[in-house]
Amino acid sequence: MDLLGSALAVSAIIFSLGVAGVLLRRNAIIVFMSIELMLNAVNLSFIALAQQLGPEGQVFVLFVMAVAAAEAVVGLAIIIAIYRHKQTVNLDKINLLSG
Amino acid sequence: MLVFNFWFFSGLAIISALLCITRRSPVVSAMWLVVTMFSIAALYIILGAQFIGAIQVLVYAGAIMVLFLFVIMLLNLGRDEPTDLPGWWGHAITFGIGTLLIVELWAVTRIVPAGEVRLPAGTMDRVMEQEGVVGAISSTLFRDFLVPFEITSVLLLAAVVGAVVLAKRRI
Amino acid sequence: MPTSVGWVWLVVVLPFLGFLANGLISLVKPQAKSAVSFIGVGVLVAAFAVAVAVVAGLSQDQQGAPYVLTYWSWMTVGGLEIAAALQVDQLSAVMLIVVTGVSALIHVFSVGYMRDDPGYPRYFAFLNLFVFFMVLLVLGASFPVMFVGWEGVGLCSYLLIGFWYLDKVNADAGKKAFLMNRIGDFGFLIAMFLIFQATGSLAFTEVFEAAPEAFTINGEIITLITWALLRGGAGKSAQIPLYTWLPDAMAGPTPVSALIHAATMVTAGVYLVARSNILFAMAPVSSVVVATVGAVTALFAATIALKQWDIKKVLAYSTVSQLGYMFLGVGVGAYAGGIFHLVTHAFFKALLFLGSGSVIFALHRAYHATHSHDDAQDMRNMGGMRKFMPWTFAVMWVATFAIAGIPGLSGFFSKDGILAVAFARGHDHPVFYLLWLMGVIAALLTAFYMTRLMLYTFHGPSRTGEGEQRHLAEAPWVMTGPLVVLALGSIFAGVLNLPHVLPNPGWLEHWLEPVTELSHRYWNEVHLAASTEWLLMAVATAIAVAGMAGAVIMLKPEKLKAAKEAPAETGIQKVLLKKWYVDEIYDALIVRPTVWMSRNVLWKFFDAGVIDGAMVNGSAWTARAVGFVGSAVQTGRLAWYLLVFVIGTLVLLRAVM
Amino acid sequence: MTEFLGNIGYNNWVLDALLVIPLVGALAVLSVPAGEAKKVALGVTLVEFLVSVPLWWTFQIGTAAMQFQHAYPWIPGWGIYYRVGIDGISLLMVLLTTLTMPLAVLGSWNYIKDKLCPYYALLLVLTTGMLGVFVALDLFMFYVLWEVMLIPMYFLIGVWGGPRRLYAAIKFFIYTFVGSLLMLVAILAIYYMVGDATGVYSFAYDHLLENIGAVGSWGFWLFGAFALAFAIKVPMFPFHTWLPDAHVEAPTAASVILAGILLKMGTYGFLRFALPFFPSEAMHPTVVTIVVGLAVIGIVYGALVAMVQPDFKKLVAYSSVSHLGFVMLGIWALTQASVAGAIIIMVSHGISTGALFFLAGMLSERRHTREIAAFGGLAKVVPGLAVVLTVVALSSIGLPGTNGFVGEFLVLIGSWGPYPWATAVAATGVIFAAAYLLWALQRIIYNKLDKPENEHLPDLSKREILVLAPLLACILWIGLYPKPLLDRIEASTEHLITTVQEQRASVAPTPGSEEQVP
Amino acid sequence: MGMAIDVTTPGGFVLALLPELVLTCWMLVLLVAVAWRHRDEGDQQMAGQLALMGLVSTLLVVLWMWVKGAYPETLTGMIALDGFRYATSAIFLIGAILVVMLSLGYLGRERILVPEYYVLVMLAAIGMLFMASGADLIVIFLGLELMSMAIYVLAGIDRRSAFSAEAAVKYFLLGAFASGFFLYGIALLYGATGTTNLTQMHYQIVTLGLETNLMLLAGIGMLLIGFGFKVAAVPFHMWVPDVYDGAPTPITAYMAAAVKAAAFTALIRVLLHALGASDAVWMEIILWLSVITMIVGNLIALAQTHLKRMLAYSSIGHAGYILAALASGSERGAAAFLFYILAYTLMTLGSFAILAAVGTRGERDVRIDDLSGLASRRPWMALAMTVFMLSLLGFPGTAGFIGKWLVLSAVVSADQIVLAVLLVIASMVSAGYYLPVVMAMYMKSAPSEDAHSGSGLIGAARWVVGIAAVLLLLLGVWPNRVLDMAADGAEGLRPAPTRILTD
Repeated sequence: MDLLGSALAVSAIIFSLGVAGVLLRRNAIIVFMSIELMLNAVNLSFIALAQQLGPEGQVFVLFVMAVAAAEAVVGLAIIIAIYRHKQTVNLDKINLLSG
Repeated sequence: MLVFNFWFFSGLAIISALLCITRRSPVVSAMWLVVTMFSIAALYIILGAQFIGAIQVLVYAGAIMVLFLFVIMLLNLGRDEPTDLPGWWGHAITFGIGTLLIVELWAVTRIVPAGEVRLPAGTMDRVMEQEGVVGAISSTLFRDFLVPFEITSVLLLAAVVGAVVLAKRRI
Repeated sequence: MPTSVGWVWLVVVLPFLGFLANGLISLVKPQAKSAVSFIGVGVLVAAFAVAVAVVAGLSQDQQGAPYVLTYWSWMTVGGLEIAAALQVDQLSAVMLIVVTGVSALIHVFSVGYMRDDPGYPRYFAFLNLFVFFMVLLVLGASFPVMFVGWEGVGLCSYLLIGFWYLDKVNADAGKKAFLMNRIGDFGFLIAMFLIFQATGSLAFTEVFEAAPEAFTINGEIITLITWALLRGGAGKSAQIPLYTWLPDAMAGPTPVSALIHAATMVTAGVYLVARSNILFAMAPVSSVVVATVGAVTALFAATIALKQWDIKKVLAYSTVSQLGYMFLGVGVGAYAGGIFHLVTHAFFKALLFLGSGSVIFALHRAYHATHSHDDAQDMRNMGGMRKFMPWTFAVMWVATFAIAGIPGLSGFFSKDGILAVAFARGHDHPVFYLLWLMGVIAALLTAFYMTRLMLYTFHGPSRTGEGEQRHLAEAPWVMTGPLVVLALGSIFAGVLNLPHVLPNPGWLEHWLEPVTELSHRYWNEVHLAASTEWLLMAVATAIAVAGMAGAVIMLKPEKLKAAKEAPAETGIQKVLLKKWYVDEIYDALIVRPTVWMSRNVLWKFFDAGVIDGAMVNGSAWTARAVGFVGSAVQTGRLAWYLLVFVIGTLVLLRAVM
Repeated sequence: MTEFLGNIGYNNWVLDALLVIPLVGALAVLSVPAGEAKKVALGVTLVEFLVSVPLWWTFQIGTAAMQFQHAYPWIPGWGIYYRVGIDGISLLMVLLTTLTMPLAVLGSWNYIKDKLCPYYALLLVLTTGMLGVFVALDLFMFYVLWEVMLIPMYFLIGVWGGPRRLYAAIKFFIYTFVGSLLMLVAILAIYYMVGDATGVYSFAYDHLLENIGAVGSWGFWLFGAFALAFAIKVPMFPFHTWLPDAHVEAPTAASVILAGILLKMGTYGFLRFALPFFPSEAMHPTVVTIVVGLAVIGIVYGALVAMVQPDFKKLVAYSSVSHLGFVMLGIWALTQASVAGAIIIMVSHGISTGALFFLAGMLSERRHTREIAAFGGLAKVVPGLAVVLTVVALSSIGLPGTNGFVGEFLVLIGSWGPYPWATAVAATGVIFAAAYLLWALQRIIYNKLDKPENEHLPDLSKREILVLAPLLACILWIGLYPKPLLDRIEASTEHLITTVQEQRASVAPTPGSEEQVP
Repeated sequence: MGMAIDVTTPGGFVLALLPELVLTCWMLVLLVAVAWRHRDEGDQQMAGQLALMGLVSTLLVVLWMWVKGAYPETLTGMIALDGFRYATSAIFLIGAILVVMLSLGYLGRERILVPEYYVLVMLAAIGMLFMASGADLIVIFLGLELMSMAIYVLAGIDRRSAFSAEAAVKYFLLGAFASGFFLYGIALLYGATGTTNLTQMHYQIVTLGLETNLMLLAGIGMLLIGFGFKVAAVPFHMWVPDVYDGAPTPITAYMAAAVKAAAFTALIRVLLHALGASDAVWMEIILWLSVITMIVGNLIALAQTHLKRMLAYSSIGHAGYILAALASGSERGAAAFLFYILAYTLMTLGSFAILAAVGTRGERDVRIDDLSGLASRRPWMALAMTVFMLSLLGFPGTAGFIGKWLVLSAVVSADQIVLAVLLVIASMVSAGYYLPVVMAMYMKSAPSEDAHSGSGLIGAARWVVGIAAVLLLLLGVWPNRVLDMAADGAEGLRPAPTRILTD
């Protein structure tokens, strides 16, 4: 049973949900989590493709995880930093810069 | 069975993802995200990537999500506060756009890779059998992907330095 | 070529040198009046002498062909070749003598008339410059060279009319003269273009030689050319509808009026038509138009002259009227007749102007002595001047007889010559009878208004104030001297071209034969029986006498009141006094609308509003406005940024697939 | 003399020297104390002028070929060379420029009071730019100099200009920039099209001109781009609105240069590039109708609007629109007389309008206003200035015997054949010209001396006479004896006309069927 | 010809990665040094100078490799060894060097005491070098992430400034979001071609005829979105003004110049090298992106009153110009890009250096009008700023013109005349906001006596401005050598389909 197509479709759905989450939420942390969701969706695609195209796909996922980890570290640090200034992580209230 | 498992975990992943993005509390959202990640880890395994599945659980569901929860707690975001969710039109726009995106991406995924680029059927299984689940990956990783692997180390170093710079108390 | 003809360049250069010298003096040392007089008059006398020599040389020549003296190539491009060349022939010879002669006299007169003016050197500089251009106009061997003189005299006219530039009226008058002339010049230019296109040349000899082949008789082109030339001539010679500048031009010093606006410059139009006689001969319709314009102008201006109070204005309209005669003459093919009237008119009109100048001079001095601000030119302030200025009185009457057409004097013969030809042409087409009739009526009016002028000025009681009368006196000899010379000319110039019924007839006509002979091919011979001719002369005499007698009978100088006490005019008298309101009509129909349109429509609305405002600044403004809108879109809210991002994504993906 | 010039190789280096001297001079000016700046600048411009004068004689009459031509590689990889040379048309423009510059320096002598060094340095840089445009035979070089010149002018207006200088400066800049950028695209397009067709990628004028057929159907667009750039610079109606603002706000010398030389670059561009490159497009009936129509409208419109200007400099500025309309008409009529006349107008407009701006500057230096209404009766106070103003005004009116007449007459008589109606309308310009200038003249030097401020104005100083005298001499010289000028441009204009006619004929096999050209 | 490197041997491997390795070593040295001494301003200066040494020595290595003409003896896999890599690496390093020089005085003045700053600058530079040298999508991705990670932190490095923190948040969230798309693009390309190696990808596309494979196209689209974000193409540009505005000025300059250059470098390599066969697809997209980017960037810049935001929008406009070069899809476009980005780096850094000199506390509140009278108080600074503005405007005589000329030339040679016309129209608009800067400096008088008394270039910033201005003028008049280098750098970037087939 070739699950490639189905897996890709699932991946696409989760990716889209991630995007939707980013659009929907104003809480910086949840937005960030939605982004993580997107990355996971992509990983799923890689894994599905790797089944047919070779191990590079799986290696890729490893790198993505590393990147995601790094991003999480930096991103959360940044969110903490802004929280120190604004006492909130609501993105609608983080709009000193505009125009 | 495989197919059932696949669809079960797919469904679980999708539903928990949906819940993740719609729950009001960050903590709840984070928990649903953990569920999604577990489901995806299960999908990895179903799709023949047992090692990655394990790593997924360790790194993502374990380390990264803990970090998230830690920050949520640190910033004390778990308490009740005005929702950050927009009104019905916000949902409408979001899901309208989401749906459009799904449609576009769906169209793509209907065209699976051309036959010529695919390895002969069962190649991956054979490789796994020959070199072991980890071996198949590690030989690729440390031979062909040595350079990216080294970059990753620098990347993580950068993340550490950055986090230290940003988060340290003394200004 | 006779040697003396070769000296002709001196006639041109001498006045120019005078101009340079006087101009320099006026800027550097304006008080050196004697040097100015010496130079100013000296160059003119010398020029006149050379001119006489040139003409004498020419008269010895039997061939009759024009001498063209080329000095340098002026504009030579492609097929166009214009040389800086002078042409000496019979026509230019006549003009040359008249111009230099009358000019010399008027220069002498000016020495006296202008002696107290602070602008004395400047005056002589301009006057010399004028002579320079006038000579150039007369001698130019091609249309463009003539045009140099043509515009140049206009310039000098402008400068001299505005000589007392601190008065706005004077400056206005000068500007008006220049502009009206320019409107005429426009026609001159167009005529040149047409001629060049048709004949490939602009030199007189070549154009006239080529004309019979290049044009078809009464064809469109030739008609157009002659119309355009007429327009040019009408501007310079103050014909309807471009005459209005001439009366205003009287704002200049009186000798200037005499020289430029009576004797020389204003006759340039007549000269032009005479010069181009072949062209007009080939365009009979245009000739009729020329004649009609002349006749109408003669009559129209005469009516206005009837009611003017300003002595110079009377003379100015009289000039316009007489110029009309000349146009009538050249229009009916009497080229020699036209030129003849030009010559005689130069004498008697210059005399009239100078005479009036000397009256004004006297009155002005008187007013100056008593610090009165009365108008020294208003006839209502004169009267009885014969007591104070006998010489002036006498020569003025001579000139009046001449212009009125009293037999024996020059004006009688010249005017009669024109009217006779016009009458004779009536045989070809009845319209000429009408023109003749208009000429006759104008003659009647001429006699009337000239007598009126004399009566009001010299006869009756003096209306000049008591105190002033003590200061009235005859002008000095430098002024009366030229008057006498001109008076002699006014009397005897008639012999130049006596009618056929008299002995020694048509000398001038014969003299001009080489110039006008080409056109004879196209004009029918004029046949006038001796009896008819006598009859016409009789009619003319009767008319002149009637006019003068009528004036003497109808006008009562003793009842006239001085200008400040005079009642306002009404009815037709006022219309005449206001010159048929032509100036006002021009102002309302042309000048004001043009200025208004330029200022409000073209400049403020179109230039500043539409082009600059709406289009130039508008596009800049629009760009900036769009920028501001774009800037406002940058709300600073991340959610919005993300939304835009994703929409962009959707569009881009759609585009790729 | 000629021998001496030959010995020192004059012909080989003169054009380079003309371009280099001002730049070196600019550096020198920047390095001297402020008080010396104008003297140095005057010296440099005089040297420049003296160097340029022998061109008049060493220039070979009767050939249309580019003379003094030579090239050095600049960016050879792109076929870009420093390539200079002049023909009769450029010769006159070069001499006009070198003559104007010392006068411009003299004219700024007292007018400019602060930031002297940069001011004079900019004038000198501007000189190089302008001369470069006139001598460049490489389209890249031409374009670069064409643009570079904007900067000094922009600063001259913006820093030393009048009250609304900022607006005027940026308007001047952007207006010109708009046109020239499109020209840049066109130049590139030609470069590639010709390069693709011939295999030789070069910006050389000759090369592009010979192979211009390669552009094919793009001709119209390319012509349009060139035409727009030049039309703005000319400026043709309706692209003229930058001119009044720039002129009014600019300091005297900048106005003089702007009117005297910069505007000529537009018409020069038409003569040198737009027409020879795109003869069939330029002479297409529609284009002809538009260009001739706009030229004629410009003549009348410029004159009418000039008439009602309250500001003397603005009046002169609009009169330029009118005069340049004659030039455009002359160029498009494409007959020997009209093109020669157009070039003569280019020169004589530079002289006359330059002089008018000098005079306007002198007046405003004395009275600190340019409003015509502020003057009156000046002939009494400053007779010398009044005389010069009158003479210059008359030359601008086109009085026969002055330079203004020669050009206008030749243009009109030459244009009469191809476009009689347009010419007839254009000829009315002579009436309007008299109207606006005489009216202004009257209000300035005539009329009552009724303003006490005007009563004690000083007359022309020696320096001012020195500025005006050469211009007056040129006014009379060109008016009376333009033959030397005509001789020098004859071959070039003839060549231009024949090539345009020929190429038009070769492109459109049935010329004359659409329009009559003699 | 040149120095052949066999990457399969360890020596060759090290040699191929030499610049990255050298820079990484220096970074580690610096890290240790910073860990050891990080107390005061002196320590920070020392860190900066160390960073400078590291960057300069890396630059020398890059140039050495370029001069040597290092080329791969076998197929390389992960690392590209070609002129394009050296050229772009050199430009990034120049950018980084200038930024460090700019920062030396700036950090002290703004009292930002974070010696790790320089470490992060170097880390970002390492990321850029990998983006330039990556011959595999994974290397490019990791390089991009490495660079971004460092820049996220640098944007927020002024921890006392809420603006800085906000800039970091916005940049980070949007950047991570864009990374998701980028990654998805890689996945799709991988799916379509079975490889992430650029050369192999090209081979696959050509041999298998995948030019219009839907998955490939979707991958291209996703990739373009990811890159579009980094290069600030409209509509993925919304972060630019806010982030540029909030970040410390040297970092803004770094982002505007080097970061953008790196993103473009990778984009060009991917598009021309790997996806050259599908150029019909992406050229049109790039063209449209270019058009709206130019127009939107320039128009909004017109509405700005503050210098820093104006420069931010103007950098969007410039991204549009570079995209136009890219839209020609040719090596000529790549050469144009190389020259343009060099000129752009110089002029951007220069103008931000001036901005840093005239303002303080992030320079957010410097209005264009605040420069009034600068010319009379600080003539050299004003002159340099004029050069930068004119160069940004693309005025002849400056390198900016040659850059724009090359871009136009690439566009025109690709027969995209309409795009060329739009480009010049955008340039005209840009005159509307560059000129007012010049105008303020020269043509308006200083608002008060003591205006600009506090402004001045500190320390090495003087050199930054001087070098940039002189180089811009020099390159504007005599660009030959650099033009050749640019052409050399772009050569062979786009593989001819036949050559690959006959291999």
